[in-house]
Amino acid sequence: MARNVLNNSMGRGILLVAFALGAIGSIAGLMTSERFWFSFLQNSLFVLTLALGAVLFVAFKSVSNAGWATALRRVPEAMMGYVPIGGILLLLVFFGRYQLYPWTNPVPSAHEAGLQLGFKHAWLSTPFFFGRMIVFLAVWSGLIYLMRRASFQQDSDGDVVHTKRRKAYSAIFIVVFGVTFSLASFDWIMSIEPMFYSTIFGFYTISGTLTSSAAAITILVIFLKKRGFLPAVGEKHMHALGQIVMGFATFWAYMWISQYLLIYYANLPEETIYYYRRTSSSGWMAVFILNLFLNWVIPFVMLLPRQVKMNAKWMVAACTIVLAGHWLDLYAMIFPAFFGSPIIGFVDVALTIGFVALFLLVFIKCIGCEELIPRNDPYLEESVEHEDLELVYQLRTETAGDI
Amino acid sequence: MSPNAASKAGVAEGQVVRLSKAGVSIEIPVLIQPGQSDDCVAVALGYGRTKAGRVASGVGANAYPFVEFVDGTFRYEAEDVSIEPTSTFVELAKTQVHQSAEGRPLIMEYSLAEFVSGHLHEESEKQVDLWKPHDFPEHKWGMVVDLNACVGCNACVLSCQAENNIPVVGKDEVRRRREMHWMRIDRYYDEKPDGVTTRFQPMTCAQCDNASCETVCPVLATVHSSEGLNMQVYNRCVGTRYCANNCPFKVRRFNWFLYPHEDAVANLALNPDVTVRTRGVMEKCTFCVQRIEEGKIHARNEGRPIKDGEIKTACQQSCPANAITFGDLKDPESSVSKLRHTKRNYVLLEELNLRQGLTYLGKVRNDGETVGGEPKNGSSL
Amino acid sequence: MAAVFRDIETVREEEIRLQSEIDRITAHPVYSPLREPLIDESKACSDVTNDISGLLERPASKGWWILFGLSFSLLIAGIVAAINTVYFGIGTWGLNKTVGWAFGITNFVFWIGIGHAGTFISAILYLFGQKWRTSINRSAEAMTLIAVMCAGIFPILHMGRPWLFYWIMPYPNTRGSLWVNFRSPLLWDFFAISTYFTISLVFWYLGLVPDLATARDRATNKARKIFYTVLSLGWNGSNRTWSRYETVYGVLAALATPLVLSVHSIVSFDFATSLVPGWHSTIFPPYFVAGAVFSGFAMVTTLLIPVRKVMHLEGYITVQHLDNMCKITLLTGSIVGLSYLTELFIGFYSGNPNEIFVILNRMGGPYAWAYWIMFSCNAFIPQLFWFKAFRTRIPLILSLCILVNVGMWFERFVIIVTSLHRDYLPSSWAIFIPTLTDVGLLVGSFGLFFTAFLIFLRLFPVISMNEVKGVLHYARD
Amino acid sequence: MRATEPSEKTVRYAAAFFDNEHDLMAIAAEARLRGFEIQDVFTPYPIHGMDRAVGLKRSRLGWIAFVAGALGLISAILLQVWTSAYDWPLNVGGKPFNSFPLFVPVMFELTVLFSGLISIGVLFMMNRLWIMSKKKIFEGVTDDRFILVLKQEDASFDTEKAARLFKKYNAIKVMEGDKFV
Amino acid sequence: MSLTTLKILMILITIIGAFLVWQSRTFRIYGDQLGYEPIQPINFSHKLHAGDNQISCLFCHSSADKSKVAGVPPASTCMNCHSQVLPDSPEIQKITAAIAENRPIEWVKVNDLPDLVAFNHSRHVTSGISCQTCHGPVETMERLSQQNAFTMGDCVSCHRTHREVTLDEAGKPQIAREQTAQKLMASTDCSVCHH
Repeated sequence: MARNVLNNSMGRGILLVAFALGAIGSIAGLMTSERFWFSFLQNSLFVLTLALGAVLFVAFKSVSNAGWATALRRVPEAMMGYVPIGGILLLLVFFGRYQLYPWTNPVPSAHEAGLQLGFKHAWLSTPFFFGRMIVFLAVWSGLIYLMRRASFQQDSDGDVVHTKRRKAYSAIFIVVFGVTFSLASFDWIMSIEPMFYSTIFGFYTISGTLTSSAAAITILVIFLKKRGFLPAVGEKHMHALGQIVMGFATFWAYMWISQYLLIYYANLPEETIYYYRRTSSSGWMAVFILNLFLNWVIPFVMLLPRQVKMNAKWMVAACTIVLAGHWLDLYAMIFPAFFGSPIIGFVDVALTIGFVALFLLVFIKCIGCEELIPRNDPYLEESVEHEDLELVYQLRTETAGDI
Repeated sequence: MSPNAASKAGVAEGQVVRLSKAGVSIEIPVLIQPGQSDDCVAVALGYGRTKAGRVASGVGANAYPFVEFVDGTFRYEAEDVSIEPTSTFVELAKTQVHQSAEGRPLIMEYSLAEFVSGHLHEESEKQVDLWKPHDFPEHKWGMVVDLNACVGCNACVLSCQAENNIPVVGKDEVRRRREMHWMRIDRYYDEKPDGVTTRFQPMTCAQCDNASCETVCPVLATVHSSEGLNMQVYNRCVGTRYCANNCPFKVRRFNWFLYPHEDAVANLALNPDVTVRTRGVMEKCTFCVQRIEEGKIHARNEGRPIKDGEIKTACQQSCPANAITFGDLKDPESSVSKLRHTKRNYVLLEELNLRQGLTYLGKVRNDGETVGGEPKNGSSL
Repeated sequence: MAAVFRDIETVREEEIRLQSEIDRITAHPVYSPLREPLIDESKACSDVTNDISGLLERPASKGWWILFGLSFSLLIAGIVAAINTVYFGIGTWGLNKTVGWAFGITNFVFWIGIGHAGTFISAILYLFGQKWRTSINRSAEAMTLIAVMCAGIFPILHMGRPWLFYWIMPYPNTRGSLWVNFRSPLLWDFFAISTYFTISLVFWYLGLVPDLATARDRATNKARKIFYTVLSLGWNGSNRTWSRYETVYGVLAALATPLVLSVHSIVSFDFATSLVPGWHSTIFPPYFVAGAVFSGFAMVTTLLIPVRKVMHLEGYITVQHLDNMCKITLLTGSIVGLSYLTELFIGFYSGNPNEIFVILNRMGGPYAWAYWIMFSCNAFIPQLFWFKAFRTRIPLILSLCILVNVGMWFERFVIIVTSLHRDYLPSSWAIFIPTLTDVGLLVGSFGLFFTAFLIFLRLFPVISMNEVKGVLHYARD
Repeated sequence: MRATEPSEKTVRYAAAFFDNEHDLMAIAAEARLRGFEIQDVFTPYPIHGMDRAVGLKRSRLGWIAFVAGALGLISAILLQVWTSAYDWPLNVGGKPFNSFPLFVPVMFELTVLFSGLISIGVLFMMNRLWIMSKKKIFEGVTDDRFILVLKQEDASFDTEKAARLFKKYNAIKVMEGDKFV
Repeated sequence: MSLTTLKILMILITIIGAFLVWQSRTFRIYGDQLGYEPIQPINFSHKLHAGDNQISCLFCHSSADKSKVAGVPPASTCMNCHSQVLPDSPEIQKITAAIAENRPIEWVKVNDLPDLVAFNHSRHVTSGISCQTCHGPVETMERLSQQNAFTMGDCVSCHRTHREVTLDEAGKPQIAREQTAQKLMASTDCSVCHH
């Protein structure tokens, strides 16, 4: 019962063209641009983190018994579907490892002589690195599969046990994700500059992930609501989503200032070099400041008034800014290691369009396959407004009545 | 007593042993000293006095009975002395309890061949700050200690103590690791296949430009002067000890108790140019800022620039080997500037980017090589 | 006639419209059937008043006096130690030139950490709409205030010249206005802790005002009447007041949430900004916050288990409440565990010999015992809360929470002492041995904590009556 | 300021006591829709949706808190930058005089402090909550009584209609009074 | 609170405030010795000597331009003149007696700085700062009194306003300029006074 949430075939066509553009751009970039693999890593992480953040969103909702988000839960659940595909794409960086990761060079320069020290040398070895990567992605995909299955089965049989199972899977996912994503962010991003280390790096990346995926969820919810899907989503949900985006953006700012302030303060060369590369040239300095503004200052100030959170247009604007901020954040984490000034070329644009299009295509596919409202979820009534209660009761299957 | 001798005699550090020879015997605790000959026990003379006033009466044991007058001369060696461990232990008051450098590159040493070849250590990388460093308009005081010249005699430590009114805190406080010397000589024993190498390094406040102690003081009691000095203002200090924690060289000293006493006669011995510190405040080497100020005033009153070498710190003045050089780094002609540009110059813990005013000239060792000289292994302490 | 009918018709339509409008306005929220009642279902509003206000009106029990006597004697020990410190100097502590901070700052960070649970419960759980907070927030907030007071004593006492502590405040002065160093984490501490204390105090007091009014209206004794009349500020339960009150409560919750994060982050900056290996670690801010909430929740649980037993509050603080608190302890404990692992991992990953040395020294150096107490109590013990049996059996909860508290004290001890005692230059390595004064101050801070908490139990309603009444209607729907 | 608060006037009132929030909410909504002027309602705990029932607008205290916070932030920036970089700049550990990132903690703390204290101060002032307050306190309102107070100022107040309404929602007690402070 | 209470409170606050302002010199910070005017063992008049008779300060306080301390003149300095001038005055007799008994005259120190401050007279005198800048109009005082609170702020504000470093083309500070007495290089480094 696949449903086309775009309501017409135009949209899908545009997305396909965009994806094709991205693919062509990639091939062109691969042949011409030294920036290709950096851009590839950045953009594939950009969309992958949106999907992973959606998993965390659902997992947090499950473990905290938060009823309010039940009506829109299918949106992050559909976003989760991108993780296996995005994971496979990410693994392609194997072919770009020599450009991306200096530690893959068999003969390290004098500067990187420190890598010869035991543990780091063993940890950053190509087979172990990509082996880990495969394991992480596989474990995440497996848990996502279980969470999604438990969710969809409830639609048909209405059994409460699925809620409990989801809760268990979510708890496991949060723990597993906490450990693996920290390591993954050290691996995938931090090891681009192998001499730099910062213990907060994992938490920092997670905070950016949470913020941007909450923004993406908001945008997609508004989009679907506009098209008449998600009838039970109301002002209450918009307000809550606005608060979440604002809260996570502030959490990101907290992580950002924690890392920057401590490195600025202690002034240890191993660490300062990271920010030196990001602030010493005027171009990167602009990116550095813009990053803070896009990720926190602008969305925070914009979303402060209550009315804005319930206004679809403003919310979309604020969330788009957050997404742009997350993109820029990853850009500023990945590129300055090797590029003296920030340039955004054809490759970057093509890859961004391509990846976003792919993400949306997968999302549309996923969301079209299932019910848009988890009709038998025992928390559904809590989620909707008084006016929508009748609607919810109509959706319920008979078996779901008695719990 | 050497470690081998101690294990042979079955004694541990701090254990009191009875040394006896033909009717004379003394009881003194053991101090294990690597590098000491295995068959020899050294006892310091001059202790165990009975009429030496409050400070020295009854301290230690008198070893003079072992000295014999033979052939018209005093013989300070005694043979056939028996060592008999007792069950008493005392905690020795030592200013340094860990004797190994743990393999850390704190004291640079080069072989003669390396020195001759001129390739000593890696040129340090240019280190970056996230801000523009402050400039020093007039002077920038600096010190270079030549580890090659230093013989570890502790004259600098004592002259510093005298110059800067540093209290003598006594055995108990030293046991609690609270000695107050602003300057100290770090001494490391490193076991090597061919014996023990003793290395020492005079250590005092390095007057870092990026001083980690300064930024953490909540009350601005320690800030940087326009002449590159790390100033400590005793009367502003409230004694959080945060600076001492954050000092990688651990050169800051804290007045745990009210050490100076109201003693009208003893206080006449104090240097009037240096404030006597009360309890609860931090203190540390100032590069003898009272002498710098005096020198500056002297020169300015006469309307002339300060001459290189005109201002001498107390430690520099008393160093018998001229190991310590002090001067203005702003002046490219000063001897300290010149030494800074020699190959042997290195910065301790350079990886912390502290930009110290105190640097060292690495030691050139000539042992195990055929190029003349005799192998060194003993300690001069 | 027709007009009359039309009027009746209009009136009826009007009535129907009116009724539906009233229904719309008065619709109350629906709760999922999975939600269990928070409070004993048999309780009505007046029961809440009688149960909780009644506690204050009866004379103190014998048990209370015994506990008070015990805590007060601990407090006396602490006062003696404090006098000793101020009179003779910091030399009475076991510190030395290498280890400049030990017990004093450990206690400070420990108590500040304990002080995080209260505001976490009242602010963060409020924002997340967690209604179960209502039974525990009052005592948790009181605990916060008391813990912050206990903590605040140590930074002052640990100064060499505590009588000059006011120098860390920026005020114009006769020294050519020598200000303070706004770059110093200790100064941030001053701002953070005083702000935290102030905001927690007004937050706690704001929540207390309606309950004080209840106590006022029930008071028969003249002294009590005056006491509660003055404190309750003429509260009369007007909706206009409630409406603004709720707005301000929300604002304070929204402010207190980042404040909770900031306070322990700033405390962590004391260490993380420095360049002492083992102190300088960028993960410290979130890690300290998680640790603070972790220890705070363990302490709240430790306090509430006897309180609910002795004061017969099982109907209000149910096993479900304890279960929830255990879950938060588990979550924050896992974050702490993750941070330990991250520190270990990055320590080795960094390849920095000093970092690696610190880790090895913690695991196998002279204070290894403290490290392993810390690691087992904070990283392993809370993992037992995965099992429902450990979250619902009260003796188990109590013992695990006490262990967590022990572990968290040792965490701060390990961070402070093991990092300092062996840092860059081996020549300065030293060992810290606590003195009787150190122990006296530690014990005394516990004495102050329990004494003040026991006094709180006698003076103020231990459970927020107005908020509990607000969640009772679950039971009645 | 004292005169502007409506509850401050001397008015004749009718008060009805209820024993649960649902009746109170419903009668408040109905009374308002039927044209009664509601003086205020009194409850032992805050009731979600009561503002909507009695037709009270959202409080603007949130904005006051925001402005107060901004004030705190600005004063923190001015205090720190002025004292550290202008009034008496000192070289502290080589860091710039204006080490802005390091001023963030105090900026945050003062923002929160100002915002919290000022908004709570304004709350106490607006509601005239203070030590010497002499407000009318209905019996049982701090225990388990829910009270609706209607104004009967003008002639349009229909006593009978009000009595019917009170009865419909099972009022426990009805009382009238002259003065309302 | 009634309006009356409020009024009373306001009036009280005003009165107390006014009193504090009026009596502000009564409430001084610890160590503020401004106006200290002790009775000296000899009734020496600076007004007579430095004012009416125009004797230069450095005539008696002869080390002020050479040393850290300005110095109290020895009794023999007095006798340079007073062996001829008014030798029989009872005050001068006290000096004569002190010289005869070989004991110093126990002057009471008026302008005193705490030991934690190092002040060098010669530096200030040499750079042309008049004695009156710190000591006030000594030449008008019958009995010497402290005319400056000598707080750190007093020193610092002067050091700051006279902080002019002149650099030559090469960027080196021009030390010679100091002697014009207008351009001082007054440092505000803590260690200039505190060491």
